Amino acid sequence: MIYYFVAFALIVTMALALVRAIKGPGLYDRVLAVNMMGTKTVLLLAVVAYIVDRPDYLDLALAYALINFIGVFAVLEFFRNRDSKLAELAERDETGGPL
Amino acid sequence: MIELFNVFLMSMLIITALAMVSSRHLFVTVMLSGFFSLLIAAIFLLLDAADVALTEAAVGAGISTVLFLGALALMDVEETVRGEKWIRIFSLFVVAVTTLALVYAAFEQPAFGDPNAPIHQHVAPWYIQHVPIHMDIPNIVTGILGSYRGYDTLGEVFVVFTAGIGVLSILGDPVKNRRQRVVKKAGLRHYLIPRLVGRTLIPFIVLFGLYVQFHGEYSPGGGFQAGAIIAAAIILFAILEGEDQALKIIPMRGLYFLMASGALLYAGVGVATMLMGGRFLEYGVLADTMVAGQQWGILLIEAGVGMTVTGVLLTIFHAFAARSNL
Amino acid sequence: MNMIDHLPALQVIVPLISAPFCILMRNHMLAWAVAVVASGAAFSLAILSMGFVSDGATLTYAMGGWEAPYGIALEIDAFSALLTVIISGASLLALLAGAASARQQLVDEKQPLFFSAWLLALAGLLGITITADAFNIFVFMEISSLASYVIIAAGPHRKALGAVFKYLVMGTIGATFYLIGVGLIYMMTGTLNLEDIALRLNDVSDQRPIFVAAGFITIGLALKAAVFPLHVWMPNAYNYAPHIVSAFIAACATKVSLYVMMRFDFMVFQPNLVGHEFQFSYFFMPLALIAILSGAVVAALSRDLKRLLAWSSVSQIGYIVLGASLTTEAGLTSAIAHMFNHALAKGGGFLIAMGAALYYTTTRFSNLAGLGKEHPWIAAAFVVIGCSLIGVPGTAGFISKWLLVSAALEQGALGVLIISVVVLSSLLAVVYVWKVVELFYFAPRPEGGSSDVMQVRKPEMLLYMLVLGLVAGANIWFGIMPGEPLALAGQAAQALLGGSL
Amino acid sequence: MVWLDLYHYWVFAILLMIGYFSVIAKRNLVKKLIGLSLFQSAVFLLYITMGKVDGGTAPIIGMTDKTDIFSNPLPQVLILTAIVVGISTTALGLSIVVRIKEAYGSIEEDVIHQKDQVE
Amino acid sequence: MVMLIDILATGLMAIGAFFVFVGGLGALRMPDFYTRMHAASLTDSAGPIFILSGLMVQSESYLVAVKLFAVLVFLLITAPTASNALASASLLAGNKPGLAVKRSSAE
Repeated sequence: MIYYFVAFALIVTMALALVRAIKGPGLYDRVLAVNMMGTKTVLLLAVVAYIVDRPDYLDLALAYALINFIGVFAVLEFFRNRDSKLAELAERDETGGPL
Repeated sequence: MIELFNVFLMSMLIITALAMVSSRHLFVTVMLSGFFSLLIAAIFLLLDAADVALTEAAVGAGISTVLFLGALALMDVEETVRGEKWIRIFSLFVVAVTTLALVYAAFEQPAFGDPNAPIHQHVAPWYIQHVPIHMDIPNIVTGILGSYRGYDTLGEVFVVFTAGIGVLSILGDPVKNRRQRVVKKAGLRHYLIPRLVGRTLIPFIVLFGLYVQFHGEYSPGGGFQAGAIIAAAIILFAILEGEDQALKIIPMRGLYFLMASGALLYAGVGVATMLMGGRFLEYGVLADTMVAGQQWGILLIEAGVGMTVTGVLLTIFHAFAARSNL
Repeated sequence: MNMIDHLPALQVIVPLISAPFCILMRNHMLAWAVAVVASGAAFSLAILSMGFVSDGATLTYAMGGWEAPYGIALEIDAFSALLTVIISGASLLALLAGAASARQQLVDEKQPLFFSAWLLALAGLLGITITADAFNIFVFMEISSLASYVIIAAGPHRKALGAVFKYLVMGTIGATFYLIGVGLIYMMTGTLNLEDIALRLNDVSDQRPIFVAAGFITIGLALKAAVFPLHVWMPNAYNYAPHIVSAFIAACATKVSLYVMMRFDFMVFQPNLVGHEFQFSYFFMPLALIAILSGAVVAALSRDLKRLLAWSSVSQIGYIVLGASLTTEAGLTSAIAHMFNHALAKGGGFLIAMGAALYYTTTRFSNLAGLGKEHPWIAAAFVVIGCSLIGVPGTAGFISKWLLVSAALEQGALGVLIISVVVLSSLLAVVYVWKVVELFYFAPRPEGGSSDVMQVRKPEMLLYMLVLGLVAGANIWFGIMPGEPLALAGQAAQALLGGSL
Repeated sequence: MVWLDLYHYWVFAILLMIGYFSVIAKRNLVKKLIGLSLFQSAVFLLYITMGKVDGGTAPIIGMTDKTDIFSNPLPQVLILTAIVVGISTTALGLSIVVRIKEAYGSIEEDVIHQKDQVE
Repeated sequence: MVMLIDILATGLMAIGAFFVFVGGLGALRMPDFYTRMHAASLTDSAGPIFILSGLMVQSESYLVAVKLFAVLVFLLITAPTASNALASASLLAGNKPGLAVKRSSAE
């Protein structure tokens, strides 16, 4: 039963992260939300593996963790590529303008 | 109970999709599409499709995010023009008609999860029954993918191959494009901690990729997923240390070779079976017994898939990265 | 096993395997040679298998040694044999004729990639025609589509990019629609093999999902085949593609989608869905009639040779769809025969555009004026091919139009409408062909426009003229002696209506 | 409730609508591609949901003690292929968009159209 | 003994679930990016530690426990690294912590 409870908590947290990802307001908030979502998915997979009694799903959890890690760096690289554009966007973060 | 999780996740899926489409800022859309991929992958897993979930996570959340970001680095990230009104009305009309057709089809379908549905009666049970007999591997998906529908998978490899040469032909040779840029890029060198951690992890990621590759007959995974993971590891290296460094490790010529030889390995196995007296891709003739032959065949073609996918994904990444290095 | 037994597999495998070799070639001439050899091999295999099926037999092949509903089966019957001959022939002839044109329009170092993609497009198209598995059709459809995007995007003008993007989006929508349809069918029958689907659909009592699936598959394929209101991607894609690609793709790509559509609608749905025949015919006949007229009108108004030919394709595809929508044996025979004849005429037309562009860089009318005086052979070939497009007696185009008219006569009152549309569009075809002929022979050469832009090598030119002569000759030959293709078309039509695969 | 029993199917239909609408109505080329991949994802969901069997488990033998019912492996195989096809199409489409941006300076369809008209 | 392990596992996982949820709440409710990141990144480490060790306690075989441990180690390495990279990227881009700005303007 505790598994279901944990899985439920994870899904609710995912929903919270989703709200943050949609609301923003800044670009970094969204990256943060997606990164959070990734960690929660990994945990969800681990818990689901126990719920359905398939330990081989843990491989998937590992793969997810890894992909998530790479995703963050891809985003950073993207930011670095657009340094000039970035300053302007960061200003709008401050003012909380819609993105 | 699992059903309930599915309902929640699917509702989130729809909200995410709506947010993706309505956001005016392309970066937000791409980030949300990563979110979308993770969600749909979790749903696939809850629906018992472990291999598909792994692929979707590696491709959707990993590779396709990297590609979209690489492309976005080159263009305006904001949607400026809004379509004219008649276009929106016309699209709504087309979409509504399509959806009505789908709704019309809905009510005479077999119920969700019904074990008596036609698809669980006809071909699939035969596979589940015969994979242990014909090739004796636990992962039925790999068995079908590699052998019964091996010809489809051959096609799949060539689709990937086509995408690779297509991107090369459209965007041009990365090495040449890089030479024309003035600014040399050194990667994320000023981020000390990430760089250190990332570099330490890369060998483990590659190792894990190899595990997924060669363990694909026993657990979720296989050539495609492994290729995506290994490519992701090298992409991580390129991001951390700069593409020049990555191109030093595997030069373009090597990538060409990897792409071509993976595809040729797959097709070559087919030709070999033909020459040994079987039909195209009839692995049974590769060894003395049917089971051993099938296992050899699947191992070889999965290796071919892995090589091509790694080569193609890296090629595509380099092609985009070389353009964005302005 | 005997090598002959592997014929269906080899037909696809040979071009497929040659593609990776192509990109490893460092020299562009070598890559071209690989492409030519592979196309030639595919063509001879196609001719060989045509010999086997011409007496009504079918060649089947179980991929991987797994029998049909479990594994993927390949199948060559009269219809698919005709299509393989068209596809591989178009590829071979376009490659042979286009050596100079490719050198003119493409950078040398990109040519290995280009020819590799070309071979993949060829293999994809062949794979679609030969397979008997619904999902396998999707996979090969995507190979051929992706490869076509690549080779069309190689066009030198930037408008090619916009055209390809539109093609990519619409093509993917079409393929995904097809996938939805196959999914619904699979949901109701549990199988993917076409023959098995046709058998098992009989037992399905709930017809709604099947009906919707038929809609999705037909519309998805119509999108790929550029049937009238869904043709918007086509004219630009053909127009801005490299000339060598236009000659290949225009001759065969859309026909393959039509082929799959006809196979599905006549062999799978027709025997199993109540009233499918009428739905198919009521849906497509008006579209075909509009397509025939509107395509011809726009063609008559255009001021560029390639644009004219592309729009004429919209009209000619209308003929094929019209023949199919009659749902009679005579109508289907005319449609299938027209696939062959139109491939000859349209392929030839784009070859002419290619030759003209070799000398005058573009195919705008203003540039081409007076071509007949400087290059009489090209102009003469255009007259022959133009006659075939119009349907003048003695050319290939006449045969299928005549068949269409006689099939329409069976329809009574409706037939009169059809015949009047056909006659009207033939008149329009006379207008647009005459426009070009007049331009070639009677217009004065524009000042300063005659400079040869590139050095044309002798052997390449010789090859080009040879192929052009061959195609023009074939247009006449099959107009007088329509024997083999017509026999195959008749058999194919019988098989389609017989409901047996 | 018949409607609720089919909720997987409705999710598929809604996702399809969203993706399809975005492909046709959006003028931004990247948005179109995103819509295209949404559209394809919807179809993946259709296939995977139809393969699920009540009380079934992933079709991998031997890692679990239960001698069980397996969910249908065939749709999974098909979708593995389709996902690969989808990413290939996306990559190709993106590379064309990059070239379009370089050639026209914009990725908005209307702007591109205007520039084409000027010539 | 089995009973004890079950209670232990339940306790650990409940704590983990609590952390995860609180982290989500923090990421949603906190006023600016850095505080949100603070909430998210701390619980991104705490949550996995408790949940995964709860699972580990209950695992039936060593292989499963080792796999879980690998996932845990991996998360513990990558999650803080990603947070660090993100925060420094944001700071480098000139994005000032909101609370600090407020305080300095109040003085």
